[in-house]
Amino acid sequence: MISSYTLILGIALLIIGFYAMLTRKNLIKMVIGFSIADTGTHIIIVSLGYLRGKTAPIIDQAVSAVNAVQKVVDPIPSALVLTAIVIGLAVTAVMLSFIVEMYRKNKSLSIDDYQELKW
Amino acid sequence: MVSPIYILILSLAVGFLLSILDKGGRRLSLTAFYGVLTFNVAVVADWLYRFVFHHVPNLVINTAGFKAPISINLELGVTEAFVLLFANLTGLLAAVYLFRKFKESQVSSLILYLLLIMGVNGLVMTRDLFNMFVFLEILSISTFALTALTRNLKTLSSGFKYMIAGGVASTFFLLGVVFVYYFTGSLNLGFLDAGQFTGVSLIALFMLSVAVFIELKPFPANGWVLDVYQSVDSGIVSVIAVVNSAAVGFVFYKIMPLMPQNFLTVFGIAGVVTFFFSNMMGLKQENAKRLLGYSSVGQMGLLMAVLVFTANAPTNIRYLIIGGLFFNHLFSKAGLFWLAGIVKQEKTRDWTVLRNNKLLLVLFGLFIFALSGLPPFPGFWAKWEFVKVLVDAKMFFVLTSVLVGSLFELIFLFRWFTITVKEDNSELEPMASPHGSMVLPASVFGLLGSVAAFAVMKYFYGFGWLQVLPIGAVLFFYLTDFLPAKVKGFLSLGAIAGYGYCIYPLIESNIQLFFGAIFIVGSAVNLISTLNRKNQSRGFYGFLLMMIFSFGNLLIATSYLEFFLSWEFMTIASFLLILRGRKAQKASLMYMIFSTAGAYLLMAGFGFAPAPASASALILAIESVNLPLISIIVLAIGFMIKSGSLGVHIWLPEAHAEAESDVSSFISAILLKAGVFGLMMVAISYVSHAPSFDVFYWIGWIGVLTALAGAFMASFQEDAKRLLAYSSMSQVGYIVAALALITHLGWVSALYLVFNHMMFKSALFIAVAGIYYRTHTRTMYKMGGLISKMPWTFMTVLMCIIAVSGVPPLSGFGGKWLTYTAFITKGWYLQAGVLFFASGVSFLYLYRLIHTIFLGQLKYEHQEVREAPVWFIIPQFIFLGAIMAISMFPSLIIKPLNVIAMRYFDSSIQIEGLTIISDLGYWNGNLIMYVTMGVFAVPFILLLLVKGKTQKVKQFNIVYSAERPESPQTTHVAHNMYAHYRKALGSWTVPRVEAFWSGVSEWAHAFGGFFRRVYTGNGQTYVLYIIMYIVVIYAVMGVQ
Amino acid sequence: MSLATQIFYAVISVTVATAYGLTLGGITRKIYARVHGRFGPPVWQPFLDIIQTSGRRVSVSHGNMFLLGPVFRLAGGLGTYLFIPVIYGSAVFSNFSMAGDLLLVMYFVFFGQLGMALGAGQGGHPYSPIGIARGLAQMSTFELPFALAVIAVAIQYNSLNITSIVAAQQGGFMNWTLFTNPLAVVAAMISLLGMNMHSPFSIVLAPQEIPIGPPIEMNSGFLSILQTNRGLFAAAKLVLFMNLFFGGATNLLEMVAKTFFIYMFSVFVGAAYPRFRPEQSFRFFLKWPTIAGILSIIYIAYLGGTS
Amino acid sequence: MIRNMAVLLAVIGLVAMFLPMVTDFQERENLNELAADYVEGSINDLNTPNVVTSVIVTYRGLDTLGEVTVLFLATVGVGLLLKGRKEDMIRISSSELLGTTSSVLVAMIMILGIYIFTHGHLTPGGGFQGGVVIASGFLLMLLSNVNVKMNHSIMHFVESFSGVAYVGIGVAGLVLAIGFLNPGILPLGRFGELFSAGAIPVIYSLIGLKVGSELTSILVTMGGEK
Repeated sequence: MISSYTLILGIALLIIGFYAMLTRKNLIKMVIGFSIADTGTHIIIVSLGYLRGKTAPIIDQAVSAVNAVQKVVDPIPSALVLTAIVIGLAVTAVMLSFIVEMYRKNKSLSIDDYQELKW
Repeated sequence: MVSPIYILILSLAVGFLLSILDKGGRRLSLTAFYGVLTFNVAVVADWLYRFVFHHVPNLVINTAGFKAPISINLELGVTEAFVLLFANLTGLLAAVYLFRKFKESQVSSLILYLLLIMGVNGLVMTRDLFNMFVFLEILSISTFALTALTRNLKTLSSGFKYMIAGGVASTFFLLGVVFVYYFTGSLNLGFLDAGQFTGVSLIALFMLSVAVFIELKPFPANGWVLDVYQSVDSGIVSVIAVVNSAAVGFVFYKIMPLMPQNFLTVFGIAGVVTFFFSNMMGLKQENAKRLLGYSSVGQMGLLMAVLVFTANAPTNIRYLIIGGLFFNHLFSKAGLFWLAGIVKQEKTRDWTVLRNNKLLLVLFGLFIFALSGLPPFPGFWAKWEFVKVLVDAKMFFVLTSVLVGSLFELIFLFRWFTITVKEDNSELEPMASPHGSMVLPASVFGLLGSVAAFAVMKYFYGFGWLQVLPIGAVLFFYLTDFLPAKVKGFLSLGAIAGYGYCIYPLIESNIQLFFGAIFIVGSAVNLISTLNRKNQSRGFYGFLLMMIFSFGNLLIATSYLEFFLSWEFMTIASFLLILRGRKAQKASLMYMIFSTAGAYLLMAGFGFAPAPASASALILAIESVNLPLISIIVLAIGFMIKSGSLGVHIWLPEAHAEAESDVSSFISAILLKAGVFGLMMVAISYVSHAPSFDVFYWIGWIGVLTALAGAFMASFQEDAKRLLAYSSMSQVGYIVAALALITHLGWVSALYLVFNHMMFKSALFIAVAGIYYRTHTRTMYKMGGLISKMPWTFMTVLMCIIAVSGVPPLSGFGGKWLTYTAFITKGWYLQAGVLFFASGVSFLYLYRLIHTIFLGQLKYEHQEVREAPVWFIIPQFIFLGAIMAISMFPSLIIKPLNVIAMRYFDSSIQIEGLTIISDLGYWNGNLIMYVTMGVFAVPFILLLLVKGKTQKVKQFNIVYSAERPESPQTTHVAHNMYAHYRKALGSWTVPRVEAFWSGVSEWAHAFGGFFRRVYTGNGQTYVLYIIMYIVVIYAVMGVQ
Repeated sequence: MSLATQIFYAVISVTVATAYGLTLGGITRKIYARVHGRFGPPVWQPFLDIIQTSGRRVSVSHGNMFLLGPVFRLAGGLGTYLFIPVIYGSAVFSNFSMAGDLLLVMYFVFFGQLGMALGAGQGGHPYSPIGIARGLAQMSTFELPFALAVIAVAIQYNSLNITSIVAAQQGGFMNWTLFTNPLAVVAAMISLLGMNMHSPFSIVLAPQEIPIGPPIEMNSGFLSILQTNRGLFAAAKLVLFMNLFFGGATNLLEMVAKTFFIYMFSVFVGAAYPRFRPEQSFRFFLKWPTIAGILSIIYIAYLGGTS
Repeated sequence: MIRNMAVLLAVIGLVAMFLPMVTDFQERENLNELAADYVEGSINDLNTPNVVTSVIVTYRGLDTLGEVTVLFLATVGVGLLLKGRKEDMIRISSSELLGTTSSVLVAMIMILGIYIFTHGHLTPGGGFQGGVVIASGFLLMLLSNVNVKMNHSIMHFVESFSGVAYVGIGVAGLVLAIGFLNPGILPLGRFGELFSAGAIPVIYSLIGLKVGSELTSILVTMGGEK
């Protein structure tokens, strides 16, 4: 049950993020939009890995090695989301450094001021 | 054999180490860098070799020691190896190209570049969806960062647009991957299949595929990539356009098996739409790199379409199509981007500086030709087979879009090419001599493209040396270009003789022999006139021989493909010959455009045609082929474009007029006959398998109207060569019309006209060439009175115009007699009436030709003009001799033609002695000749009696209202000679066809200009396009 | 028939035709004069002109083509005439019609015209090309209705052989093309007006009256050749028309009678109508006679004709 | 206006696209086959209590190597873009209190980071998490003390060394054990102990070092030179 809420949350974030990318003129805000969408994606991934009433896939006091398969949630989305987060971070970092350089060259943060190439 | 996993390992290790290595000097880091890139190429090449020649099974690499799906696995098969070899090779060469940049910039760029190539390798080999995402991101991030290798506002803003777009696409990809996992419980391609996707899970698959598709830059969601292509350093762009595209394209190929048919169809159509629109928009583009961008985007769209629509083709054909287009597009595109970096001129118009460097110019031409899908480059074969596949699958919408799109592409590419070769470049700074490292990669790719072309010809199709000979001729004369023109001319004559000797045994029938005489012997005689060329005349004889050999190869072609190959060789060679003319830029471009449109029609037409059953030459084998109606129509239009029929003739006067004088005669006298030859081929099939709709009835009308229109237009020309060109159009109209009769007498007359026209039109063009050589003008009213200066040339022109006009006793009358008799016998009365009219009109231009040049008042500036050089006179008199011979003894030619036509029809004429008898009348050319001589003799004797009393007077001694005329210019009535006729005919003389085509061109450009407005340059708008595109595609597919 | 006999017959035939043609020319001038209210020259004036011109002492030459112009002209007239069988069934007047059919005649007509045009062209006088340009342009337009009429005739008699065409019209005047295919005759007769260059289609000759025009530089002996040809060529054309449309002739008298009336037709039209400007005459030929020609073909070929 | 409509349409389209995902969504009850294999394999074959770690480091080790590479590329890319950038900004030295406290905190944060990545196979966490914690320590250092100067060479060395070592262990797996990145080159040890699970903790530690140094390097570059 909980995971369907988080799924809806994730999708909502995703769409909010895209909406921000489509409507905010400020470059940094666009990147923030991208980050929001990215975060939404991560939440979606985690939601998809959740199994009803189960726990983290780590063998400890709560989960014994013997019946671990019946006790834990899907470890794969957890692994995937880790990778996705790091990659999202990397992309964001590069985007931001582009913006820094663009600002240095053009002294503007509005996307509308960067359309000298067209047609 | 080294496992390809070491490509990843070594690249990573060296990539991580490079910044440390760099501390030991740039030389060290560069060595490691190039070492790894070379290593990659070597490993993949080794594997490809094993796959192809030793048929080793696909290599599967399980990482972490577990089998898939537990762990991620990589797979290397022949397709992967092919793509990777190409990608790695391009990567290496682009790195060589960037050598100087790499030497100077930070070590970071080396690392990024190396890992980019690593990412490509991983992306191609991996079988795991999420792993694909990771490699895709490696690829993307390194590319993003590399766009900033040259840091200016343009690259930065385009890089940012690129990243935002890429970010959206990869978000969707990621979502797709995890949803796929959620629904199927698997991430490995080996454990997924199309059956697992139903209902909601299709949405997951949709997100995955559409994300990859967005990365492949579909129209209109691709504005960002165009900006990148335009602004970023050429070396990097070549990698983005070639290596990245190849890898992402391959990802699409890998996930294709998962997609249901409706996905595939929509993607395929989206690809076609991209191809079409990109090329249309390219028409308006003037920035060279952006133009290449449009072309790249279009080609990727085509590649997608090909991937989708060839799914049912036989495997080897499918590989040829995909591989051919892939290789072709990528090697030429990389080469062109590299050249763009060397030329350093933004506007296509300024690429004229390339002329300073012959090697680069040749490479440029080679890449342009390859990109346009001309033979022998792989794109040609791919396009040929693709058209066939589309025809078989009845995908006519796709077929049309692909062909029209290709034509657009050809137009802008060749406009660029002709500008580069011809446009004035005196105002531009000459190009600095490029560093060797920048030239090397393009040269390697040029060579590689040629080798691939040869390999396809030799190993896939198994062509013999004769088919390759046209190319061989070009190469031979390229190498011996330092020789003087005369030596090369005689060499060429020898080569033609040798060629004739070689193909003679391959000739199986009279009809081939007849056209052989036209093509080979006619060419040889025409070639004599080129011996007048001075100096080296570089690059002339190679293309001339290429054209002549291609003519010959048309005769002996045994399959549609062979025929079409020779046809295209002929087009290329003739285009290049026309382009040599001083002001031939527009003319040659128009020629190329129309020829290619014709060629595409031929391609489609042959696609519709069932393969001939027998192994003999196509012209014979076609007898037993039942061509479907559509094929007949399309082929006929294609061939009629080449023979300059009304409506599609507008290339003809331009090309004839603007080509060098000694080339024009080839074009008119021989090249046009190739069109007739093709049309005849269609007609031969038609004879035995006539469809219900009488196509040739309408072709007949077109021919007749061509004859009339040509004659009209010829009458209003001031330029001697344009006049002759329109005359050729008119004459070929007669030929086409006669051919369309599909009767014995019709064909006899058509072939008779072919022969006759070849001779008199060659002689006339050579005569005009001689005049031009002496007077340096083609404008007729600027000449006059040259009879006294150039009596021999006058003689030729006189005889020829008698022969053209059909006045007895010369051979032209035979043509008229045969044609009218044939038309009336067939029952085409009104057509015959139109022909009569055309024949009447032809007197107008013929008289104008001879009068304004040779008669009337001699101009002061031509007082010192001498007779044309002997090299012009010899071929004229050879042709004249032949004309006299068949005038005197028409049965010399009528008898063999009768036999040729009897192969297809019962004979309709009897030949009794020297008289030829038809159902309607009779004709004794021999007796006519004697009577004419007789009646000529009587007044001639009278004249001699009178002549004793004649007194030779000076030029101006004329009865001029008792005054002396002031100057020859005002006395020579020549300019606008038939003004009254034009006035009388009024609207008939308006060049409507030209107006129509320029309208078409304007509309195409206007549409291109309209559609490219979608690319506003605003990164946010581009994101909107991408999301809208995804939504629309989603709706169109009706995913659920 | 031996070659010598044939040539002998041809000489007779040509002589008769020339004399006849010149007489017709004289008659024309007389009629024109009377229409204009003058007395006019005698009917034999053309003969006197030829004798007079050929007796002139000096003639100028502008070059070889100029000299050959009149030769071509006369050869054209001779040839045209000689390829037409003049009198049906007569050995003397069958000429060299075995060399070719109707198409040959139609095209040989151009031989002389072309040659003359070339000769005149070398004269270098500006009015020569003006006249020639008009002549060629007009020729191209009147050829169309004429060709249509010829095609109609060819369809009607299923032959292009003049002798067969004449043969098919024997047996009473109702068999003449004039009555079996009147539209074709209308087209052809209007063309004839153009061919003869009588008013209203005489703009071609207009420069000659000033006197300038194609033969302007041709005087003395050249003019005599041209004038001879004018007689012969007129006769040849008339005979051709007679053969095609008026049932031919079985004897000289019939020939003279028929051709006289054909000729008078154009003379009377010429006397009655004013002259057209060039573009008017071109348009005229491409309009009414052409329509008549097309209708005649439709009538013969598609509506079953007379049969 | 048109633009706003288009945005609206795009958003509605996206909602429509995701709607079936939500309405048809069902929480799964059991692990699928693949996940179950991982859980069992992690316990039985790899001796790794943290199943996510075994998936990250071993089963999907290639992804992780790629992930590290992506981060590395980001570092390099940011370096390429921003290197040598000089900003004219006013920098004020921190107070002594802030300086002293932050140094103490930084040391503790570092130790926490190291703990997290060395115990990645046993407890929640791992190389990435540990690396990020370490980087956050450096961030604190950068923020609190303007005069601190990072030694680029050491950072680069750590970055390169850990990366190469990671690849090297992978190759060792290929040569000595059964496949690239297989942790079987070291003994599996006893379940639940620090020195167990073969090379997994080693790899995770290297990742921790690499991530830490890379993130720090990004931060330093973005901070600009003084």
